Amino acid sequence: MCATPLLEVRNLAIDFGRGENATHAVKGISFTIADGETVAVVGESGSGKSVTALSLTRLLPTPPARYVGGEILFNGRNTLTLSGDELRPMRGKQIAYIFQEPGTSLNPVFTIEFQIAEAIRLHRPEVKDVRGEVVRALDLVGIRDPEKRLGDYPHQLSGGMQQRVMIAMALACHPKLLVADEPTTALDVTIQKQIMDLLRELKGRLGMSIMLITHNFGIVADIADRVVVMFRGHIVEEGKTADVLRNPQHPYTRALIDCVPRLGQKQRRLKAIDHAEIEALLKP
Amino acid sequence: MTSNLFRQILQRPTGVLCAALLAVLYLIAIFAAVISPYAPSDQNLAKTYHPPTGLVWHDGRLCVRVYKLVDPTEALYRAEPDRLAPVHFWAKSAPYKLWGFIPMEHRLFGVDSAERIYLLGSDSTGRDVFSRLLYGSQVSLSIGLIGIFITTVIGVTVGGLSGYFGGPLDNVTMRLTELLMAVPDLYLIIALRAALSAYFDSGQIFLLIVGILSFIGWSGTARVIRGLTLSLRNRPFIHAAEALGQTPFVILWKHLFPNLLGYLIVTSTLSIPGYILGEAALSFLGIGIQEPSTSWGLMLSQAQDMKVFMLNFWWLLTPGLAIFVTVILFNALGDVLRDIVDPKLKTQV
Amino acid sequence: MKTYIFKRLLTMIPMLLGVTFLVFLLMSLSPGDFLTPIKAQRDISAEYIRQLEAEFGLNRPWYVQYFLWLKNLLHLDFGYSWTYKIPVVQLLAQRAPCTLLLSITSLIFSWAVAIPLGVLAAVYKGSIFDKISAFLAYTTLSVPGFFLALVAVYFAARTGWFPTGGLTSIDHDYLSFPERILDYAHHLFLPTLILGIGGIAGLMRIMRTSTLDVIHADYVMTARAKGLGERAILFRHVLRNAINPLVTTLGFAFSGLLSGALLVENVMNYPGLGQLVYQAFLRKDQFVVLGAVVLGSVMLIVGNLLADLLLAWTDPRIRYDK
Amino acid sequence: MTDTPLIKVEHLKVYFPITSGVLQRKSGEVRAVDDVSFEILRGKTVGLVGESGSGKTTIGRALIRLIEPTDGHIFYKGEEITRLSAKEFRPYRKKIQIIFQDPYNSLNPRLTIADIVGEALEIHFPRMTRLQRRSRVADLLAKVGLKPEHLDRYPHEFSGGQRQRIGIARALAVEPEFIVCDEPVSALDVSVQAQIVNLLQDLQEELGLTYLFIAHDLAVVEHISDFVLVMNRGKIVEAATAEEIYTHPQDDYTRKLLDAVPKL
Repeated sequence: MCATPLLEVRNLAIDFGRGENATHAVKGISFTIADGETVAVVGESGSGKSVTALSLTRLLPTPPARYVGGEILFNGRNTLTLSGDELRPMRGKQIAYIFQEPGTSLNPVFTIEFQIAEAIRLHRPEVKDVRGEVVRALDLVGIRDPEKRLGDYPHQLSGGMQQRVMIAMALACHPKLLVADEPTTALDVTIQKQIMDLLRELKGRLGMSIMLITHNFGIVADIADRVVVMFRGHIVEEGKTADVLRNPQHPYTRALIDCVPRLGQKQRRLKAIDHAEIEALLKP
Repeated sequence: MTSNLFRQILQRPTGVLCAALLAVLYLIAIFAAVISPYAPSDQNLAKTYHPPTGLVWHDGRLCVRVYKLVDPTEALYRAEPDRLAPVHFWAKSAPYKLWGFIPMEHRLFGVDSAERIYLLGSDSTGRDVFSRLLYGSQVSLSIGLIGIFITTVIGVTVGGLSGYFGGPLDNVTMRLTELLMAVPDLYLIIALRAALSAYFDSGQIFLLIVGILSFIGWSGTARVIRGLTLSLRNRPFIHAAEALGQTPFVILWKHLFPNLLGYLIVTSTLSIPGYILGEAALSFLGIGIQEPSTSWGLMLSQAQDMKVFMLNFWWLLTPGLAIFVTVILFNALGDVLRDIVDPKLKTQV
Repeated sequence: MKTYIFKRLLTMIPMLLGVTFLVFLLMSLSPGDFLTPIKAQRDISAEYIRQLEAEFGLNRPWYVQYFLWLKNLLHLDFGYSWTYKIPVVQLLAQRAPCTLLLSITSLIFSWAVAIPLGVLAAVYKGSIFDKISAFLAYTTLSVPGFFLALVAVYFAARTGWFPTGGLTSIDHDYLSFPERILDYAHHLFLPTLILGIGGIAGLMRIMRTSTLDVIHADYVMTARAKGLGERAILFRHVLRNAINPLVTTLGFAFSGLLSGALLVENVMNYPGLGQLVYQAFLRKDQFVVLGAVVLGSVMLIVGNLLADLLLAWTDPRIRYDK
Repeated sequence: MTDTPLIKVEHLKVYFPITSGVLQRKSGEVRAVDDVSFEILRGKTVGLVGESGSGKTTIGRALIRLIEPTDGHIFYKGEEITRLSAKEFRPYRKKIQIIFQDPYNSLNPRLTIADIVGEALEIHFPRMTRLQRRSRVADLLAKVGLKPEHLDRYPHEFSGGQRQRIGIARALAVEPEFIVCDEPVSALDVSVQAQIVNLLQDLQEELGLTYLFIAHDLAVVEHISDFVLVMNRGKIVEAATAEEIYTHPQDDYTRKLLDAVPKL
């Protein structure tokens, strides 16, 4: 590997709860994201992918979550050991997030202008024309007539528009890494496509890295350079997207790819995943 | 569901404590006639504002001190140093009827009829505050239960039906509840009380008060139940039952009601204090329970006299303490129930 | 918005008709009327009583009386108080502002205490502070309001630090303006405290619950992911949302305040609407009671309307334009 | 194709009134389903695909009479069932069943699995004894891949996929001929989705069921359906066999939907 990666996660382990009732959500995983790279983390619900994403800037509420081990190096600094005051400037400025439900992720009582401006004022105090910057951010994500939208409240926008606002807010401070936690799951299919197209375009234009959390291999093929497959807190496979899709090494990856019905390739039956079998494979 | 609830209460220390103490209070209320040494109207005009009698252990038996009135204008009593009256257990007393029909001639304890035992002192006519407190608990403790029973039955029926069927029925009942809620509660209570009291004698006043409090209370329950029914009504499991051809009343009974039950138990428990405090307030204003019956509110109202304050007849305020304890127990129990039934605290009562 | 307010005010009319009808019906159910005590006096001629009966329509069926009363109401004529010997309007005009003043001061007091306490209890959930405040909430919820009032009167009488009743001192008219304000404040202090305490516990618990709800909302996560400090998150993003359920209770709070005020006014001898209605009832002063109930209901309905408007203002999702 | 279709829908309209003001006067209407016609042959699966708000769920609900149609006709085996009273419709409730999207809300949390599945039997086979009912429920559970020891458990003890199986067992209890599958896999993880789709296909083969399969995922619909209806804003914009939809989409909206499906 060349130079230090933008993000390096080493042996990260996260528990929920303590003692006998503790569940091991993430069990010692390691992966990297290079500058300008898009990495998809794929897995079913409960695989630990969202937990991993939130842990990058320690957004998981503790308790119940507990960082049991490992380190998260962002530009060489371990975010797990930083103090709150050191960490906060990184959030939003270096690592920005968009979430699954744009409808609930925007604060219902503030205008979208206020919410985007809040991020700009916080991380880019040098900006004089905050309103102009908000307009630019909205324009960037393809919102037409951004000036007219400034005074809107989130509930006045459609789901797709809300997610665009979330993206605008995330990108307003030019982060190095955008963490997109299932950004299209809650949206209609045609809107999903629009949002993914937008992300792909912005990635090319802004040159940032993206960590995309998803359960849909179809989306992965579309946008990711590399893919990390998670199963019950483990990383079972990692590699270039094209390689993994063409030639999956782990049975779980194969099963996950095969279980999705594909247009125009009618099979009589879908392949279902035998979770117990895969669990057995993981035991040394 | 309910047995499960009971088991869960037993797992929580606060729950056990509150449930147990409430059980004790209700047992005391049920057996008030046996436990109290005197009848509630038993006057002794020679011993007004008597302080609580001191208890001493003497010669291997429990005795009470005997007091002498030192200053009649200030109602100042002083214990006589060497006069004691032994306390008898299962003491013979004037005949009375337990629960109105079991003839009895004994009370749990008492002293020779020449002396008096005032565990909590006596009031302005020398009646035993302790006995009156026990008798009064019958009113104060039952009013909440009866009231909540009536409002729940009416509220669930009206709210459930109008939420489930909607339409004109819903419109009419909701306008009615709005009407009831548009009058300040106590104003309406006073109006009802004044209007109806002519048709009830003092023995029936209790029923009147319960009726009035329930009449005011059902509208709130009905509205909340209607809201819950409306939201439950659109849950797929109700649609599933409809799709199976289940009849509306079975759906109400089998699918809706059990899902409301937890909420109802919590709100009922948390509303009981309202009835207890409501009765106390009415009696305090002099428009609630009337002599010769007794209730905690009525006793407090009689203690309202400035003389009581100025001369430190603190024992006359014990009904206030009784109300406080009962209400706090119900509130705490309600909170435990809410934790169990509704861990996400969706009900805000 | 204006049309909404107008519509809401229109719906008040059937509501008030219903309320007055109900109260009128109730009053007519009870035997006797306000002339009963006069009739018992020997020195008043039967002629005069008949004249009075005719004047007040007492010799007609109750529903006719009701319509008579309604007709007069259109000219803001609430009738005449027999016991106070002045028109009811005057009486109400004296008393209602006092109750309104007391309600508002105690509302402000209870909100000012309950909101910070509730938020703190939610933020430090499970801490000693949370437990102590929960315990205090229990305690105040469980003490009858009139009992507290009784204790307050005792306290005032014993220490002499506060007046034991009324809204003004005897020499009020001779005081300078700032002194008058102080005089009001001095008289209002204890009633406000007593009436306010009753509301604190409930409000605090609602505030705690809704804060706990909001603290785990997705948009709080968003705010944190933005890099906002915890203080900004709490005061900007959490508080603005958590306060909405409290605003919804404002309408109900008003009902509770009026009822609570009735007790407090009577115990603490405060010259408000509650005291008036109670005493008028004891004396069967029919028109006073009716007027007070109507006014109380109007205050309640307007209070509800204000609460709804306030909610629309704090929560942009609720707008009444359409 | 001379057979009478099992289900025939003609010019179905479902409008929801928008009321306003104190008097609840009707001030407008939402045309959720606007003049829709189609038919479903016995033993076949018709897929109904569209985005949220397209009216696809409303059609499903109207078919099993959870919603009253505003206008139009629904025929079951050639008999019109649109305007039957609740009582007259009752026999059809045994023939027509529904499976819901949300596996968390479609089961009454206060009832055991035996009660949930057994309720259908109680209504439509009132002469069954308790024991008979229990054994029948156990059979049904076995059919959908659950075990008899699950009988006395409550819904919250099951995973999403298992709950959906319970919902299927409930629908099967009355031995229906036609089942409306209202987005039965939309809320499930991909792997579980495959299991449920397979189960539905197996049951269809075994019991000769007819499905109306509602979904927003064109790939799933294409996989399971013989014939596909594409809905947009209350109207059917395209109706063709699954293959045709994929190979020769006629309508712009269909093309947009096809385009939106991520390709591997």
